[in-house]
Amino acid sequence: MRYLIRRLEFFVVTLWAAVTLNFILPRLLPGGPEVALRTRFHGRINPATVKSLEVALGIHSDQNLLQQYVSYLGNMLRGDFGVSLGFYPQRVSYVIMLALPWTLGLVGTATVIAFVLGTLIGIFGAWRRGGVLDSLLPPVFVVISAFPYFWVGLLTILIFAVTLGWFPQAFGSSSEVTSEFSWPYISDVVYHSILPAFTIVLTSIGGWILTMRNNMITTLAEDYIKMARAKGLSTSRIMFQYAARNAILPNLVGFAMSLGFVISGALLVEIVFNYPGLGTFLLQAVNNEDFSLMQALFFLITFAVLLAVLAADVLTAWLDPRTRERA
Amino acid sequence: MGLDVRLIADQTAARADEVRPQAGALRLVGAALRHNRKALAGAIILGLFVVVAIIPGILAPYDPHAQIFDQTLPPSGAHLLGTTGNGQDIFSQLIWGTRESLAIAIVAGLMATLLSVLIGVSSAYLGGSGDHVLSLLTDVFLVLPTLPLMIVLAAYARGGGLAVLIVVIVITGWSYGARQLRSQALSLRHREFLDAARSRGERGFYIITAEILPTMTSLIVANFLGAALYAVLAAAGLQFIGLGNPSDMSWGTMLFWAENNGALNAGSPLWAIVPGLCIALLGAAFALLNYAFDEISNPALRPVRRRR
Amino acid sequence: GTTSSSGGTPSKGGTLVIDNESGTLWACGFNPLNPNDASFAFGPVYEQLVYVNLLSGKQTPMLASSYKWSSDNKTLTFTIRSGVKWSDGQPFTADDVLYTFNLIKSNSALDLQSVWSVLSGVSKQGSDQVVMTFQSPSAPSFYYIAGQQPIVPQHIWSQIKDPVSENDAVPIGTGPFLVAQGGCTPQNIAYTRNPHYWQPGLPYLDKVNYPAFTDNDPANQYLATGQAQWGGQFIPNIDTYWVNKDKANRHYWFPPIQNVNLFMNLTVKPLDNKLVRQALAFGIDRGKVSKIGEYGYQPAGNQTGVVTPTFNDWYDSNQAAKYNYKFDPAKAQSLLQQAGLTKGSDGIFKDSSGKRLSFTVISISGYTDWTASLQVVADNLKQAGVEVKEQDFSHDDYFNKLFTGDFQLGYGSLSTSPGPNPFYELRNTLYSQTTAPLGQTASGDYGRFNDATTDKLIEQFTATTDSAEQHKIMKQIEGIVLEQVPVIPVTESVSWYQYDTKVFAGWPTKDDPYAAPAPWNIPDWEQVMLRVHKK
Amino acid sequence: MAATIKQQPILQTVGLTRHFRVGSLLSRRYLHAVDDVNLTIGGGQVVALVGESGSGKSTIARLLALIYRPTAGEIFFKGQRLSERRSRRDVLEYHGRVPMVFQDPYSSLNPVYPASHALMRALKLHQPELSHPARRRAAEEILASVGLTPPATFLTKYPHELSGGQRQRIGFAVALACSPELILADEPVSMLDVSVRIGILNLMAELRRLKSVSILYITHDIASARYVADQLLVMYAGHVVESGPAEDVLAHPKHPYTQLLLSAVPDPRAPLTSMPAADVGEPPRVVDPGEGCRFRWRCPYAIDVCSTDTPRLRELRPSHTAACHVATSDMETARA
Amino acid sequence: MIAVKPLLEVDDLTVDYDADAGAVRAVDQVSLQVAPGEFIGIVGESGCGKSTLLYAIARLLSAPATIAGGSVRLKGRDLLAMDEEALREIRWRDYSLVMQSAMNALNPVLTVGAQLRDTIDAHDAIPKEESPNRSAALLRMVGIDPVHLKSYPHQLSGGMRQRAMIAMALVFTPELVIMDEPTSALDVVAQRSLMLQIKELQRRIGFAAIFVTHDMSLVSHFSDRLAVMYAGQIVELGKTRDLFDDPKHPYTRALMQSFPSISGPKATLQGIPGSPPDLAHPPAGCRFAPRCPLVEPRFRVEPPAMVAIGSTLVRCHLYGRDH
Ligand SMILES: Nc1ncnc2c1ncn2[C@@H]1O[C@H](COP(=O)(O)OP(=O)(O)OP(=O)(O)O)[C@@H](O)[C@H]1O
Ligand SMILES: Nc1ncnc2c1ncn2[C@@H]1O[C@H](COP(=O)(O)OP(=O)(O)OP(=O)(O)O)[C@@H](O)[C@H]1O
Ligand SMILES: [Mg+2]
Ligand SMILES: [Mg+2]
Repeated sequence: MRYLIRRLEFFVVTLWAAVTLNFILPRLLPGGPEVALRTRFHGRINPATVKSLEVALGIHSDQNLLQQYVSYLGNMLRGDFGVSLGFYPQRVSYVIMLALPWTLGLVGTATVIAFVLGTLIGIFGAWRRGGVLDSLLPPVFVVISAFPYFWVGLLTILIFAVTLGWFPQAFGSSSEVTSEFSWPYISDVVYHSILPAFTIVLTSIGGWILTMRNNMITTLAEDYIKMARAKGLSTSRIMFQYAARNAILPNLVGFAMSLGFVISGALLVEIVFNYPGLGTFLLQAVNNEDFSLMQALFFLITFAVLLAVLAADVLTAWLDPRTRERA
Repeated sequence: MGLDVRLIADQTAARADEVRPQAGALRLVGAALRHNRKALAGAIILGLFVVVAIIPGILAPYDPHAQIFDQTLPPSGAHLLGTTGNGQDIFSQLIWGTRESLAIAIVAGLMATLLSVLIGVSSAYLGGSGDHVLSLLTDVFLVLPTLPLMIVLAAYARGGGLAVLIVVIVITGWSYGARQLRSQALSLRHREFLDAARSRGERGFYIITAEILPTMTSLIVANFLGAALYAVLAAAGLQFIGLGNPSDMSWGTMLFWAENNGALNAGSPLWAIVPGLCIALLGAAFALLNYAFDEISNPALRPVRRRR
Repeated sequence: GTTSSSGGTPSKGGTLVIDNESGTLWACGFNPLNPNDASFAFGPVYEQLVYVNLLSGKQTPMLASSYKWSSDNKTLTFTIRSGVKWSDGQPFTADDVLYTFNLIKSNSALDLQSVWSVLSGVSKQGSDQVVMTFQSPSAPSFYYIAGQQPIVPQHIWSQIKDPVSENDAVPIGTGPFLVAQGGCTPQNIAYTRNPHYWQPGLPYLDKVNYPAFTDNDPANQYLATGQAQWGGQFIPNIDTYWVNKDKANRHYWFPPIQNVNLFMNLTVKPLDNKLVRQALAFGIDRGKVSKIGEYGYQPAGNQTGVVTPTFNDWYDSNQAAKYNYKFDPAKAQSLLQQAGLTKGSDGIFKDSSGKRLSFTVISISGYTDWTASLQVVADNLKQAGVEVKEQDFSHDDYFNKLFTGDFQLGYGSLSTSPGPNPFYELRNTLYSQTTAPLGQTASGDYGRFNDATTDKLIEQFTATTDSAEQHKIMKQIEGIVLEQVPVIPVTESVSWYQYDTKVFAGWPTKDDPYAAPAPWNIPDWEQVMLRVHKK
Repeated sequence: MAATIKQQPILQTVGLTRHFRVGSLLSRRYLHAVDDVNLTIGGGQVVALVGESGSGKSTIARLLALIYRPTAGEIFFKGQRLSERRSRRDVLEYHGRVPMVFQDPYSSLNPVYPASHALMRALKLHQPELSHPARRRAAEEILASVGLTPPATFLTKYPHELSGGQRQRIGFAVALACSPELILADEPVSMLDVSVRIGILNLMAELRRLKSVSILYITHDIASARYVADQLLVMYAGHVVESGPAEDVLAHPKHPYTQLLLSAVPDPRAPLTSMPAADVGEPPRVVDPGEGCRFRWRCPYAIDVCSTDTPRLRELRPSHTAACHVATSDMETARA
Repeated sequence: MIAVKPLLEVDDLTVDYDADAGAVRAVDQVSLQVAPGEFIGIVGESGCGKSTLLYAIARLLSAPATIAGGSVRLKGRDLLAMDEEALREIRWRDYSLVMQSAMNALNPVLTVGAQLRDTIDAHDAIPKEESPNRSAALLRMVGIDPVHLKSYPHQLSGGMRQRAMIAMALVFTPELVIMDEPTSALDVVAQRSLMLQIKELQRRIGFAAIFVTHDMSLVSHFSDRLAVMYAGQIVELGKTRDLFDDPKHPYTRALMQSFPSISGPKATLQGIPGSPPDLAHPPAGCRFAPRCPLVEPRFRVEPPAMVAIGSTLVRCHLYGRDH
């Protein structure tokens, strides 16, 4: 319990620091909403209009930085992210909700697949040292993970979508299928996600294979594994209950972090596959100098990462009794 | 130790705890090359690129920027890889692009490692509230979404060229290493040779630089390799989405141009494939070296010869 | 007319797919008075009073069945069409028009075309007439008032509390299409047939899909794989990429609509010197810029400032021939010498104080064709003894620099949209009333060109509705541009347009330019959506 | 006996206390590693500090070596308060006079340097006037004096090329680098094999005899304490529970913990005895322990007052004190 | 010498570690017999191959260690010839193992109870419903409250952990328990108490024990016989009392002289000069020759053979035929 309280402490402090950075960062950008408004109206906008639009956008250029900061913190706490400049008059929360499910669905699934698959390969590889899983796959995937994944994406599109025509090369679903909870729709979404998910899995699995394998090897050298063998336990029991369960502990937080980064890491994949996700919005927000959307996305991503880390902590505490009491 | 937060459990726990007799980064690398085929492969690739980066003028037949040829020519004797949609020689671009791509990887890798060492090790050594603050800083940077942060920073300094790109990569890339180094330094803190140094009256600065750092060589080298790999990919990604300086000549900007001119579909696929391949190769070189390095600093990870 | 190119009665039905990279996902707002949303609502959903063809200026009555200028050109009277219904079945009346104009008057943020900067009042006359009174004669404003102002239904909009931040997710308009509840997702807008549409038998199409593309390449691939039929895309190497995959049916037509200029800040020395500007004009190989930077798809511009061939009948070829601005580095160098500059040992000219003739040209990052173009320009000008370095900014920052005069050279087009004749662009390029002191926001004339004769000519043009008179004035303006070189048109941006005739016919073509053809030509795209039909 | 303390003790502590904070920001708890320790080390004296694992022995050594700062209490070096020695010169001098030898010969030498690195550094710090060759000569002399011969070969060897005993000798060599007056030896032999242990113990005896340094010998091996020490201090859970001349304490242990400890020492020459009842290896509570005797949970003689009052050291025999409410001067040991 | 048929027979067991620099012979031709119910101690300095010997006997060595020769028979069956499946059968039922540090030998993420149950389930020897009772009984037997079945290893003190390990080793009342320094992580008080407990259990259950330690005095009262190992070899093997009273091998003799005592007169002790040889390059002749006070030149080239003197076996030239 004390362990979790300590983690909670960390959660709050880090969130605060990140949120504050979020506040500062966009304000470092040149220009600002006023400039953006002016260009949007081709310079033919009078100051009164600018003022009225700023009010509508929740921009308070008359407040000093501290006042802005305080009201910003309040808004973040309430989950009120204001109105998007780039999608004006839409609210930021509305804009985000448009894209969030897609990002979560695609990259979340792909990350989970990569983690599970990579971890399993790592476990079996380390168990049979010198076998194919151990001597071939890790180096191969480690090399592949060094490939820029937008490039891998481009190639997969060229090969599997454009040339072979097996998969669609863009979008999260086809425009002919109405979005509802039905088999045609779901299968359509899955069909559209195969290539981008494949790209993510292909380029990220190497890391999981390697770390899991190395942890496993370290764990397999432990005395309690020797002991388990001496006790005559079955192979699977030793491999999972004794070795893998201990070896996976250090990876959980890493996994949580990457799960949290889903939203941001998806950016390049989303762009290449024209996927309707948050990453695309983020790039747009930056290009549009859409403060509020940018801040909200930053906040969301940071929050998600922290939440995932917290979840991983809980999981770690559950799996590893030592952490529960560690002072 | 109060708020001793461990955000990332040390994935290289084994390495972090071990302090083996090790003599200098150079000798380690030398050993790596002699005994490890993966390291050798990585080193050869890297070496090739280094040579190309040093003498591009001799290898490249044309000015990489000059838009003087017919557009979208297929590969031929005159243009080994054909020409771009803008009438430039792809091969010459590739050769000249090596220099900047490699420079980013190495400079950013070094700087990020330096920052990691500085912050990670001082954090561990200082302990107490100094550790608190530095750890928190590290964790915040770990949690902050890297790619978006990079995009914002790069957009901020739009078109600022190489230096900006490197700074952005360093700012976003140091934290992971710092955390690893901190945890290794922390485990070192309980090593008695540090207490021994303290009890004979050494100053803190000496202890950090002359007693702690040399024992961490292998982790620092590994960190550099990781940071360089990160720099390669990050720079390529940023340049690809147009946040580099498009008039620079590097593989990432080549990809940017290729993408914007639909190279893969518009008749000059090599324009996109080859620079991507080079990035992949450079990345792979660092990844292989890192992989091999892991095996060298932790013998348990070495491949085993199966007897039966 | 609604004649189909294949003859016979066009068949009904079919789903047309638009392919246009907008760089954004759809936010699904359709407020036609909002600058972000207007391009999805104005045209197929909300209509204007009169359609003015952007390419030819040809007019087609829409919600106004006719109009009439007063003799002093200060009053404009529209007769509102009867029998038009809103898509919810309510009748459309002159009150809706009156309401719309009053709405944008009281909410200046909605007055996207700044019509109230020329209007003084709007009133209803009889049951079906609306009278606009002008502050001063302003014939070209007709394009904005009649051709660019969408009309919204009073019975809906009067209920809306804040029309400025209105989202209008399910828009009610008079246009041929509507967007049903759920018809819009972040990745696609589905326009479906409006059963109440006032033009009998139209539209032919059941549905138009407008998918969202955030990047050019996926959009091009989508088009290339035949999933979309109507493109508004820059496609590199279009013959290889697209046409050759179905030569019989795939066509493109890129009518130029606006200049891509080298803007010069005339407050920067020595750009204030006419000779230097002329030298620059001679120092650019427009043909090569077009070929390398734009694959030849955007044709070279000309120094009259008139976009050709689109506005050929305004173009004064005699004057142009007299000046003969073609790539001539020697001529450029001699002009620079005349201007009192001397060539330095590095091949770059210097002024008397030794300052090199070196300029920074600003551009928009991500606009790679411009960057490629500027690489050619820089190379050209180097031969003329002028150094040019490119610096990229985000779209907004770039325009802010242009507006406030914070630049030396700028590459690009006006931020305002072009009009149906060259006057619209030239006015905004040259008219000193549109400019502002350095540091303040100018809506036009970024280079701070200030010439009384030009201003006078522009005002004369504004005051007349007589075409012959207008042509005469335009020739004089062209002469000034050729002589003074306040701006250097380098290439001409075009209406990117690809069409696939495999399934659909009725496309605008070079021979039947019934509308500016790109799907992003607002509101021209409505005309295309009305006429295209299944073969 | 050697218990004759010269005019002034080399080192003396008064109420030396060290707590460690454990737990998070929200729950502050303190681990009492060392509580209120008064000890005195005279010139040329070997004082042994024994006690079970975690009783605070190393913490005391580290406090004395200035690696930790005391939470409370004061250390006097030759009558002078250490807290007043602030300047770098003074501190350095103290380090030179009171060096420390560590428990683990495998981790107390930096693996990346030759084993002599620490020795050379110590010479450089404490005898900066020496030139490089002079320093080498001095180093060789010192190495020879701790039994590492030929000394020249040991200057270039790396720690992993040395055996545990040799490394521990290097440890003492470092301690000798600047005419020490008191060597703090924290379990210098506990990680060594029996066969080499005695060599190090003999080396300590030698050093005391030839260089007349005092030694604080920390150990949990009472037999070796008896072998080298004049004075014996027994610690339990941060408290000194018994102290006195070594032979006297061993012959007449007063504190129940000392008695337990003595009875547990395996001795092949003595007959096998069964254990007293309180043999549970229950670790003492040292986190926020509160008042009371810390041995009371394991003590067969515990009475009510033990859980309310912390016993103070009382002299029960001549210069032999014990901190126990129950022990009396005539109560005899359980060993008999 | 041993009247009854031995439970365990180890013959010429030799173990190598493959290392970069060449093979390290950590156990060299060790022969040992253990009678049923016998408590045999193995003592020796760190690195002399004690653990390697034990794990070789238990067939628990993994790469880079390889068994280069010899045989291990448990109740007449050759353990070295068995495959993993057959081994799994007899493991823990016929012989079990107690390791040096219970902290490392117990799975940190499973409760003590779960680990006991694991063991029981793996052999299906006891009906499922009985296993909790059995576990509780076991813990009680080693003096731990059965509530600790629900405890995780880190929640127990060092002594309790070691006891739990011993309880686990006795699940199936095996005939042989192999113990690798089970007490050396504990302090003297706990060490003593655990030793007494082990001895008591052995008396009650009657298993034979091989007990490895580096502390001679620790086993002095507990073992029936004692083997002294030096540099991978057994140099002396005999009755514990005999060894203490009359050590034959110079190494044993020197060892006896190197620990001080808390009783008796204070005498200056000598210790053994030098350090054990590097097993990658052992001396050609007698391995103790470089440190031996009684060495003769011949000893440095000829390896000594085992010689029986009474019930004691000694590997020393001094007792050879020609001496
Ligand atoms: N730096 C530290 N932070 C927190 N607790 C500490 C620290 N150093 C020591 N302790 C605690 O203080 C207590 C005393 O430790 P110390 O090392 O002095 O014991 P010791 O008697 O030397 O034990 P051993 O015989 O095992 O060496 C222990 O409970 C230990 O956990
Ligand atoms: N994995 C290994 N690779 C190479 N040599 C090894 C390995 N493990 C052990 N050795 C060597 O084998 C020898 C015997 O080791 P072993 O662990 O059996 O000794 P031990 O007597 O149990 O020592 P300790 O008392 O320290 O436990 C040692 O010299 C050691 O260096
Ligand atoms: Mg200690
Ligand atoms: Mg061992």
